[in-house]
Amino acid sequence: MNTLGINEKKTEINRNLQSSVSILQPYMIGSIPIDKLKPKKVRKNTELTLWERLYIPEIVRGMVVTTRHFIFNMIGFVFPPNGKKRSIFTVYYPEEKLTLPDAYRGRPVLVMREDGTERCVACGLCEKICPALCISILGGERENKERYPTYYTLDMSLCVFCGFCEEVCPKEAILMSDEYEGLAEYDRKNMLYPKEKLLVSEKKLQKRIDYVRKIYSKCNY
Amino acid sequence: MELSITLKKLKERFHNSIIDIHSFRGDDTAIVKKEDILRITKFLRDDEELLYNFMMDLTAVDYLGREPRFEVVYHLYSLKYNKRVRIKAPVPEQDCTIDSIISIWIAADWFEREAYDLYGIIFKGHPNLKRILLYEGFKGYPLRKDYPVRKRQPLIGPEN
Amino acid sequence: MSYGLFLMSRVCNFMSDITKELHTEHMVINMGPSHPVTHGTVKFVVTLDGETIVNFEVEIGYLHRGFEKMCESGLWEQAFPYTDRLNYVSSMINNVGYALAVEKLIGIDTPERCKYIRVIVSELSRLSDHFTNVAASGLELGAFTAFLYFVEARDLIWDLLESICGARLTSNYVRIGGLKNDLPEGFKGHTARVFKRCRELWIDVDKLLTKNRIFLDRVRDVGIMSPDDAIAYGFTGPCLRASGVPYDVRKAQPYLVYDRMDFEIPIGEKGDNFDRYLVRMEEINQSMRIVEQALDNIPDGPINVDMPEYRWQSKDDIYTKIESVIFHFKTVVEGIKPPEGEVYFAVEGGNGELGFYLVSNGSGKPYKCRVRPPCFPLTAAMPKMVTGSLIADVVPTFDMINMIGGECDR
Amino acid sequence: MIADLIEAVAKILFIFGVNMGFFAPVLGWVERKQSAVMQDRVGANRADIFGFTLIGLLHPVADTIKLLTKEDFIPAGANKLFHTLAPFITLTPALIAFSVIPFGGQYEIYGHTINLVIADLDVGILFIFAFASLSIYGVVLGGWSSNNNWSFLGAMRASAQMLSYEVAMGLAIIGVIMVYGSLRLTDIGAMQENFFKWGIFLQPIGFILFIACATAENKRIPFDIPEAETEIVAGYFTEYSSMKFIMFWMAEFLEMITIAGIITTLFLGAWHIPFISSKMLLSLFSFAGANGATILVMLTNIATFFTKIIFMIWFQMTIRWTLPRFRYDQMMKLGWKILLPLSLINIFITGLVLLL
Repeated sequence: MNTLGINEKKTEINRNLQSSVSILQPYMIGSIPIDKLKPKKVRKNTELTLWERLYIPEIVRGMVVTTRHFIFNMIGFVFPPNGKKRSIFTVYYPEEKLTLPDAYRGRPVLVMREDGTERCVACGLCEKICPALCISILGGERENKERYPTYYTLDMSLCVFCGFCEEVCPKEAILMSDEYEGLAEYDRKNMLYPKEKLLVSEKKLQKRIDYVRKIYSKCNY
Repeated sequence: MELSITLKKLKERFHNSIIDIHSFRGDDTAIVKKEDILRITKFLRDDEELLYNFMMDLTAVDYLGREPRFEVVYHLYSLKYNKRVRIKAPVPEQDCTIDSIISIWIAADWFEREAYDLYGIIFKGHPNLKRILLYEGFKGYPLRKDYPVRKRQPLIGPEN
Repeated sequence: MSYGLFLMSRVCNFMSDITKELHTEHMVINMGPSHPVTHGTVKFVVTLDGETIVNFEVEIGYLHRGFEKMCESGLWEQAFPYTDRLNYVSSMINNVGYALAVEKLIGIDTPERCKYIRVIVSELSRLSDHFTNVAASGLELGAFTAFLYFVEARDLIWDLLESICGARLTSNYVRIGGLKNDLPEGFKGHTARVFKRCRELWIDVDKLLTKNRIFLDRVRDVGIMSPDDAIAYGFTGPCLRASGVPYDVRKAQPYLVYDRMDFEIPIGEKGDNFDRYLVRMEEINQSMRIVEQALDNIPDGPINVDMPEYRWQSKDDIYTKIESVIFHFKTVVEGIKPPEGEVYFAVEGGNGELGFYLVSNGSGKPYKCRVRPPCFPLTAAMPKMVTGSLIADVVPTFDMINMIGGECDR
Repeated sequence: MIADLIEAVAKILFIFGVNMGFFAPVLGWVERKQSAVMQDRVGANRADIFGFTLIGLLHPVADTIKLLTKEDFIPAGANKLFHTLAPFITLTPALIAFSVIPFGGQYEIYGHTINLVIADLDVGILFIFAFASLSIYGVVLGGWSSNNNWSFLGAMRASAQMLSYEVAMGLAIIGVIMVYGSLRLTDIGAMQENFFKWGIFLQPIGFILFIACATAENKRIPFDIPEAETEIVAGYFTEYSSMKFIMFWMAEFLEMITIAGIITTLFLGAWHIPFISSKMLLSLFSFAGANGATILVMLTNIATFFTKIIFMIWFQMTIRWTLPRFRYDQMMKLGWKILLPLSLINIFITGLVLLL
């Protein structure tokens, strides 16, 4: 009790590192020296200073901040800065859209070759790795002995957009597209996406295919 | 293998209560008898060379098919010596109780309630041992290995 | 003189009679689970005497999803999306913590570049966590503008995270033995731009709140925890540091490359809400410093371990080599198989020590995947902090604890 | 006689129209837009008619339609009569108080004297205070009759807050009354023709005190304790919906206008333009003939008055969006221990200066 009181006084007098060591002594981590631990006192005062006691100056200072924002934003609305529509960063969503980063993970889609068939060979890896258990596949065989999914359903009401299916797929057959619209439905039955709804042509997905090749390429291992 | 100071001291002091010690991947672990858990934790907290003042975590593990079936796991941390230790106390299924350590670390309050809630282990001496994450009226203990993943609970609520 | 005393005593008697005869009763109110202050779903059963809190009970569990049971029923890798949803404001830290715990269980080390990137994403997540917390506490005290300034900053940070991993909240970025992908091109410049704006906003919020008497009155000397109490209650993170205990997992048991970074641990003095606010504000600065240092020093090289049995192989190999494909199928279907054993690994999360306690029985699924939620003991100490104060004090105290439903209830 | 009647009806319609038809809805828009721009946002801009959004101006209309079509909900166990009565009691005083605030001076047009105030009472200020204190009943009744703990807490807070701030508010104005020596608002307005005789220069402390107390009376941040949504949900109007909710909401805006009006009249030179006296204006507009010039001056004065009101509203909004809110006990401390003594000191100093 007594020692604590002394320590408090000390810290009031000088707030260098040394004094903070003394007050912290019982709570120091033993094996770490103080110059490595680098504690930093953030509390300047335990009592209100006179400046803080007066309400008005700080209120005025706060109002200056908000008024500055107000004026700059008003100017930004009327005279937009170069290359932007307005100085604030809000995007008027349905009319304008964000430029999505390359990494963006939208709804999973199946890649369709140019002849209209899917790349998928129904190996079932995506079905296995999916943490939400939203993919179900039934494999079949074409006349040319090529395996393909006769039945590929993705339950969008379960999908968590984790991207594992894309990561494990050995054929680049399932990809996370950049589509994020129109996924909400009033009926859960509509959210069971059959194969036809999932297929997207190769050309549209070329960018994503390149990106996936890049990020999972050998140089990263 | 060189024993750390915590395990050495524990072994010296409580050689009758210690069932096993090991330090897998550098985590000091002591498996102790559940009857002595209060004495051991008190010693760990108060001993000058140990001072495990933090109770970081308390949980239980269900080893279904092994005897004793449950293990209550305590993770302690010593601020002064910057060390961690894990204390495990096996609890058999027939006598699914262990002493509450709430008198030693108040932090154990909710953790013990949680372990009771999810594993059904009764902490003797806990002042307010009731379900915490689940609701009153939940049937069974969901983290036990014999609780099916897809099990459904009966609907509860006020009856009209 | 004596008559005056007599009068005084009569008046006093009369007053005490009044207070005796006044019919007062305690009022029990339910704050939550859908009350504006309980942003993470939680319920307080508050007994009030007028406006003073007589009894305070916390009920959690409204967001309980069975995290552990889900993890136990999936593969080791499949736990990553679940960890995203623990502390959903700083999901990357959970990813990193889980990956590090599994790596400790397996006993592997990741490449340098991977470690640096993990530090960067952890600190960015911490930034988003602290921004949200400080902002929300301002909002709930009525300072709506400060809230939106920091939400803007947080949104910019989320833009950064999105450009790394492709999602703002559900990151799912870190993998066992590596990362999903490398940093995007031009990331350093993007970060510098974002941090410039964040610092401007930080200064604005600082001006709006830190010295404002109204704000000070609300947070000073409210929800005090002495260091000993804080330790006994199992506080970690900013709340513990606000009490004056310089415990930070990043310094105490440095993981990744935190021992090479130069940063300070802000500590408070009294352990009240104002200290917690100040500590968080300072940690925002320190985190930005760490990110900048890490971006300056980041080495080139691979980001994944070249161990097919733990980290899925590169697509180049899978497309070209039949053995790789077969092995890939094996690891994906059976999952990686860490050796039998158990580990506890702690990282510094947004709210404190985020520990993962993993038990493996040598199979592809975790036998137990326990997470030590940092805000669980913090929430448990709520009754201690607010009993006896006014009902309005629940607001800043609960905000500064930063209870995140997803993490507390799992 | 008929001319007087027409004049009175015209004035009432004008004030009613401006307040209820223009300010109250537009303030909703201003509140949203101004806060948005201050906070780096866009604000409400989605309501449209045939694709025209008019920068969000249609939102008040949309709000009104939405709220009008909502269910008028009375909770179980509520006192129906008082529950219904409360919003009316709140709204009416807010509407009436403006009737004694002059929005222009006296003008001589075609031999008829026009006094631009609905009711030129010689106890104008007292009238305003009397009606302001009536609105407490609405709040308390609304909170009590809702049969809800939160509403009840809100009503308790509201009554305590409004009663204690009324004292300080009344005393804050005494200084102004002493300086101008009149309770009649038109007189006070007329006396502020000289820029340096504005109330804000003669009574700076009174000005600050009055703004603080008036904000508290209006229950806006930083004094929105009776409706602090993070503590007691929505305070006394938790259980109100539909049109009754609008009435509370409108009462708040109307009170804001009234406060702005009082501040303008007492402290900001009422309808006068700084450094330009009415004589200068008259000579400026002399090209329109004697009567035309007077009409132009009158219009200029009305415009000036409402410009000042708009500025004061902007000022109140800026305060509202900048500050956090007080705690209950701190607010009471502020009211009784700081504002009240300060206003007394202000009166004392004013008296001393006047005496010397």
